[in-house]
Formats: sequence, structure tokens, C-alpha cells
Amino acid sequence: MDVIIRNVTKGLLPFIIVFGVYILLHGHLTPGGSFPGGVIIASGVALLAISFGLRKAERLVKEETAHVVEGIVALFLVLVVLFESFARDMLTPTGMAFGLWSAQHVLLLNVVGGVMVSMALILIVFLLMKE
Amino acid sequence: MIVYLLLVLFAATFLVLIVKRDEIAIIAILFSFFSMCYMFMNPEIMVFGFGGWSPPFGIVWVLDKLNVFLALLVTGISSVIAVYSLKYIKERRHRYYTLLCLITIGLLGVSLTGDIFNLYVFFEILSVSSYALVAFFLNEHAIEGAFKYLMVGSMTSLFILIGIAMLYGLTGTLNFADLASKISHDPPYMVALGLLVAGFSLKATIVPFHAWKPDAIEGTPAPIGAIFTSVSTAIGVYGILRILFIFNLIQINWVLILFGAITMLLGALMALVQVNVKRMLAYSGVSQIGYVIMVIGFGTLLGITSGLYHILNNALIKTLLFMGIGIGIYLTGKENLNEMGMKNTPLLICVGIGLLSLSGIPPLNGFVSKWLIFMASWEISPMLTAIAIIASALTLAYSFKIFSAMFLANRKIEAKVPKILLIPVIILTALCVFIGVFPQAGLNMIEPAVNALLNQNQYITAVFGG
Amino acid sequence: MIEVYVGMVLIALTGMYCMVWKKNMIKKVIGLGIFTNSIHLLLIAIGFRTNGIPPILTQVNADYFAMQAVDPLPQALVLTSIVIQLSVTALALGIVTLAYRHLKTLDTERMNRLRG
Amino acid sequence: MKGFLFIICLIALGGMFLYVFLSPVFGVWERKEVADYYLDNAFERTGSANVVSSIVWDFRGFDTLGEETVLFTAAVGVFTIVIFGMKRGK
Repeated sequence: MDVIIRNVTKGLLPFIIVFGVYILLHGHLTPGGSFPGGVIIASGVALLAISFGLRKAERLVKEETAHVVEGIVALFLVLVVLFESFARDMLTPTGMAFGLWSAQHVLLLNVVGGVMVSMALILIVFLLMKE
Repeated sequence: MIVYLLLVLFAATFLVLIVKRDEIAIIAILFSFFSMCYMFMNPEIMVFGFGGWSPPFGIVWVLDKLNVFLALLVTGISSVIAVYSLKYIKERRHRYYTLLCLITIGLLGVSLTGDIFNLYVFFEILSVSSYALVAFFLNEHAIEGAFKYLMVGSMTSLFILIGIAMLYGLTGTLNFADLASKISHDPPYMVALGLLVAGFSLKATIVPFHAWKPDAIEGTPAPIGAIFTSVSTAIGVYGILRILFIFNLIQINWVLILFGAITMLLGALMALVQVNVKRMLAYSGVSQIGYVIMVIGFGTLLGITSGLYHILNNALIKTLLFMGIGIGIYLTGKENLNEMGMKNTPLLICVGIGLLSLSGIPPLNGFVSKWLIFMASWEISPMLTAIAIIASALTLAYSFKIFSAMFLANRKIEAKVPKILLIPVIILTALCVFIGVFPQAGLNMIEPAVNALLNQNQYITAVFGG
Repeated sequence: MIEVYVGMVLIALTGMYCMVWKKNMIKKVIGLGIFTNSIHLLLIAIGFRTNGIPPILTQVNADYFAMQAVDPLPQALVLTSIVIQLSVTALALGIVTLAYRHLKTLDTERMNRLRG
Repeated sequence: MKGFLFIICLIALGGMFLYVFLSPVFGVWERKEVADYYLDNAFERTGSANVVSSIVWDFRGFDTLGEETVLFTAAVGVFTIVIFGMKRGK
């Protein structure tokens, strides 16, 4: 890719990832949640892969790593979601209303689900880009 | 109990890839089978609300007799196939077992859920893992079959999604029991019913939607072909039954009878002209599902009993045959009927019993359900009995074709069969003979399921009362 | 609301036409995407309410929230459905790349003829 | 000829859809007690101000679990197809 896209990517990539993390963390307060946040993070990495080539992007996240992290995170997700069934009384809100800490389990699940979505999408994009 | 079952299955799915041990998947699937056996003993309807929410607001899994019967069948067939595949699949086995666990989760979820959108999600788990497994061998047949199946399958599951959206717009709820109490028989509801039934009839392979199946099965490994023709079709029929149950429309239905009769005849005729053994068995599966759809269309007690009985028998026989013929493919490497001659006495006995049972010869299980089907159709119209008998005769013809090609051919390969491939086949053969000799054993399993299906009020009170 | 439903039906028919009639594999996958998105449009339209507000509680709209917010359930269903759609599309594109690598064509008719 | 029949079928299907969507019982708010329950109780019971988020991860969290499983399945499937297909193709 040409020099403009490379330089723009270099400048924008940290902001894209920070924006994705922001959306993940505020999923229970503002529009968004696990899926949009994960997609934003993954699209940042995909932009890196398009402009600098697959080699460079694989230095950030390896395919095998993405696959294994995805599996572990999915396992954790299963544990938490099934745990909700038994812990209904423990999940009543405790923190300040409209604060970041107001719905702990939704926050946790949003972040974990976002990691899962971003890893899966990074993996799929890398695989489909292979020659 | 349900939660532990799901936890074990999901954990096995993710662990197989990380730890790279196939035994985890086999143990998990066997565990699910035994826990379903335990739940089958329980006489009451069990309701489990996920997340601790009460029925119309959260997702519930309802375990009535029909559900549990299907889940028992599904996990049983899956565990037999999981054991068989340990030797049959030679490469990329971890990925194969991951996908097998996922397909089991999908089948179990579709059969046990009590929420219509949850059903769609699990249906998609089932479909996506099926597409991946069809493409598993990565040759030309596999690619073509997988792409065709993916296109047709995703289109019909989108029909299901439109049907769900229509039902939500019309009633404002997604729970089966709540839907059942709010649905009327006005024309807009009937459109939603039609879309949902069309969506499920792809998995059940009723005639206008049958074309993907032989193509898909031609490319798959033989054990996955067994899953497609036995339990996957059973899940499709279960979906149709459950939708009719929600609409309280289990009564005589000439559309289902017509399509069932066409499916039955066309499947048998198409099976007769095939040369590839997997394609032949795939068309045979289409034909057997035709019987089931026809008798479900009768809506009588005898009709539904014989239909469910035939689902059970078809699952056992088709799995047995696919596994037996899979051993032949494993040994000779050929799928063409003319090149498959071999010599092995235990395999000959097992496949012979399977083929006889498929065509309905008396002391075997295929005869029992076919006899019940003939009786049920005689009550409605003798014409239908005649059609069923013609299809049955065609079944005998192509069964003999398979048998003669495999065991009576001139070119014979002396072969030694690995034990782990033969044991599941022998277990299934024993089951076939057992049900044939003691038909009451099968009937005792099915009668509670039929009663659950015909009694809608019991379901609604169990979901909302408990 | 009529125009939304009519538009949804038109988009759905376009998607179905692409999926069934086009011979190119990539075009078929695009048709699948169009069809799915029309259903998402339908689901969002079902939750519509005149003068509706987004189903997000703030300190400002707390007193009239339950009276005016649109139906949140179809939006959650659409989120789920989007992810499923994405997975199916990813798998379809994987199969298409595989097909192109093996058969050197994207035309479904030629694919059928190649293997005879 | 085949194309003509196909177009007729599509139009019939579209007409059927429109018949349902334009019927007076479709999408009426009075029927939606489930939606009202979510709007009334989501904040008190789960603490999440975004009602959609609380439905996705709490009320119908099991659906979302299934959805993530579909994503995992697709990742495994694409991995199987692409990586091993590349080795096979060469």
C-alpha cells in the first residue's frame, strides 16, 4: 500500500484500539457493547494487516495465539454465563447508578465477549488474507 | 443437571483444541448420553430457566417426554459415532472432534430448548458445524457439496428467522408455552407457520428441499453422513412437530401427506439408479423420512406413534449402514458400488441385518415400524398403504443391490477390520435385533412422547405453574 | 411504517434473487448478506413506537422512559443475528477461496461441469 | 421461461410477507408485555443503564453464549478449510 495509508494507519491505530476498549468498558451505559467494541479492535488490526502486510500484523497477534486465546476466553464465558443461573441474588447492583461500576457482571461479560469477538475476527481476517 | 451437562460439553469443545486430546470429546459425549438416560427415567416435565429468570422473560429449557426421547437418540448416536471416528478419521482429528462436539451441542440444544429464538441460535450452531464438516475432506466433491449446502441451508434458516420475527410481531413473545397460549388460526399466523415448516423441512429433506443431501453426503466422511441421515433429519422432523404442537394443529393435514408420499416414492426411485454407495444411502434416508412425514400428517395416535418409532428405527439402521459401509470405504478406498467387493464374515452379518431391516423383513426392527405405518395409513386411505408398500418394495430392491455389490462380487478383498470400527457396528446390530424381537420395548419409550405431544395444556401448565 | 415494510420486502426479494439466480459464488454470498440485512431491518421495524427514544436510561429521561422507549428485545436479537450472519459469511468465503484454489473458477455452472 | 416463473414465485412470496406485515394485529404495542417488563425492571434488577446490553448478557445471556459458540465454530471451520486446504492445494 502507498505511503499515505501507511502513515495514517500508524497515527490512527492506537486511537482505534483505545476507542474499541472505551466502547467495551461503557457497553452497559452507552450504545455499544461487546460486539461493536470487538469489531472496532479487530478492524484496527485488519487495517494494519492491509497496509503493512500480513507479516507485520502477525508480529502483533499470532494466529495460533488468537485461536488459543479465543478458546480459553470462550470457556471462561461459558462458566460465567452458566454461573448467572445460580447467582441471581448476588448479581443485584451495588455501585453508584450510571457509574462504570454499576453493573459488574454485564461489564465483565462485555469485556470478555469483546476479547472473544476481536480474536475470532482477527483470526478470520488473517486466514482469508493468506495467499 | 442440565447446567453440568452443558458445562461438560462446552468445556470439552474448547479443551480439545487447546489440550489436543481426543478422548476428552468422547468422554464428554458419553457423559451427555448417560445423563440423558438419567433424565429419561424422570417421569415429570422438568423446566430450567437460564439466568434465574421466570419463563416468558428469560430463556427456559423444557424437558418433556418428546424432548428427552429425541435428546437420548441424538446423544446415543453421537456417542457411537464419536467412538467409531477415533480410528476412521486419520488426519486433523482434533478439529474433527471439536466440530463433532459442536454438532452434538447444536442437536441437543434444538431438541431441548423451550424458546423459539434460542432454537434458531442452536439451529445455526448445528448448521455451521455441518457446513464445516461437509467441507472437511477438502476435495472437489466436498467443496461443491459444502457450497450448495451452505447456500440452501442459510437461505432456509433465514426463512426460520423471518418466521420468528413475524411471530414476535404478532404475539410479542418468544417462549413456546406463551406463544401456544396466544396464537390463533388467522391467516397471518399461517404464513409464519408455513415459513417455519419450510425452514425445518430442509433439515428433514422433504422433496423440494432434498437436492443438497446426496451432494453433501458424497463429500463427507461416512460417520458424518450417518449423522446427517439419522439424527439431523430427526431434528428436522422434531422441529416440524414442535411448531405444529405450538399451533395446536396436530390433526389431519393433506399437505404433509402429499409431500410425504412424493418424498417416499421419489427418494426410493432415485436411490435405485445411483452407483455411488453414499449417494444411494442418502436418497434412501430421504425416502425413509417420507414415511415419517406422511404418518405425521395423519395426526392420529397410531400415526404419530408409528412416525416416532420409524424415526428411532431409521436412526439406528442408517447409522449402522453408514458405519458398515464406512468400514468398506476405509478398507478399499472406493465408493463406487462396482469396486467395493470384500470378504469379512462379521461385517457381512451386520450389514446384511441392517439391509434386511431397512427393507422391512419380519423379525427385525424395520418391520415393526413399517407394519405400524401400514396400519395407520389403512385407517386414512388404502391408496396410501399401497404407495407405502410400493416404496417398501423399491427399498428391498436397492438394499439387495448394495448387498450383492459388497459381498457377492467376483473381485474380493480379504481384509481385517480394526476392532474399534467393528464394535459400534455390532452394538447397533444387536439393538436392531433386540427391538425387532421385543417391539414392546421401543413402544414403551415412545408412548409417553406421543402423549406429551398430544397434550398441549400439560406443557403450558408445566412451564408457567412450576 | 408501510414504506419500511415495503422496502424490507423489496430488499429481501433482491437478496433471494441474487442467491438463487446469480452464477458467481461471490455474488451469491453478497445476496445472502442482503437478505439477512433485510430481516434485521424488519426486526428493528417491529420494535418501532411513535415518538420513541433509544432504550438507554439516563438521568434526564428516567421519568418518561418506560412510556416512550422503543422495544429493546428485537435490538438484542439483531445483535445476536448479526454475529451469526458474520460467521456464516466467513465460512462461505473460506469455502469460496478453497474452491477457487482447487477448481480455478468461481462460476457454479462451470464447477458442476468440471467434475462431471 | 424459467426466469419468468421464478420472478412470479418471488412476487408471490413478497406479497405474502406484505400481507402479514400490513395486517392490523402486527407489531401492536399492547401485546408486548415482555418488552414492558424489560423496560421497567432492567435497571433495578441488573444495574445496567443500557437495556439492550442487559438483555444481551443477562436476560437472554444463553442466546449470546450460543452466538459466541457459532463464532467459534466459524473460526475453527475457516482454520480447517484455509490452512489445510493450502497444504493440500500445493
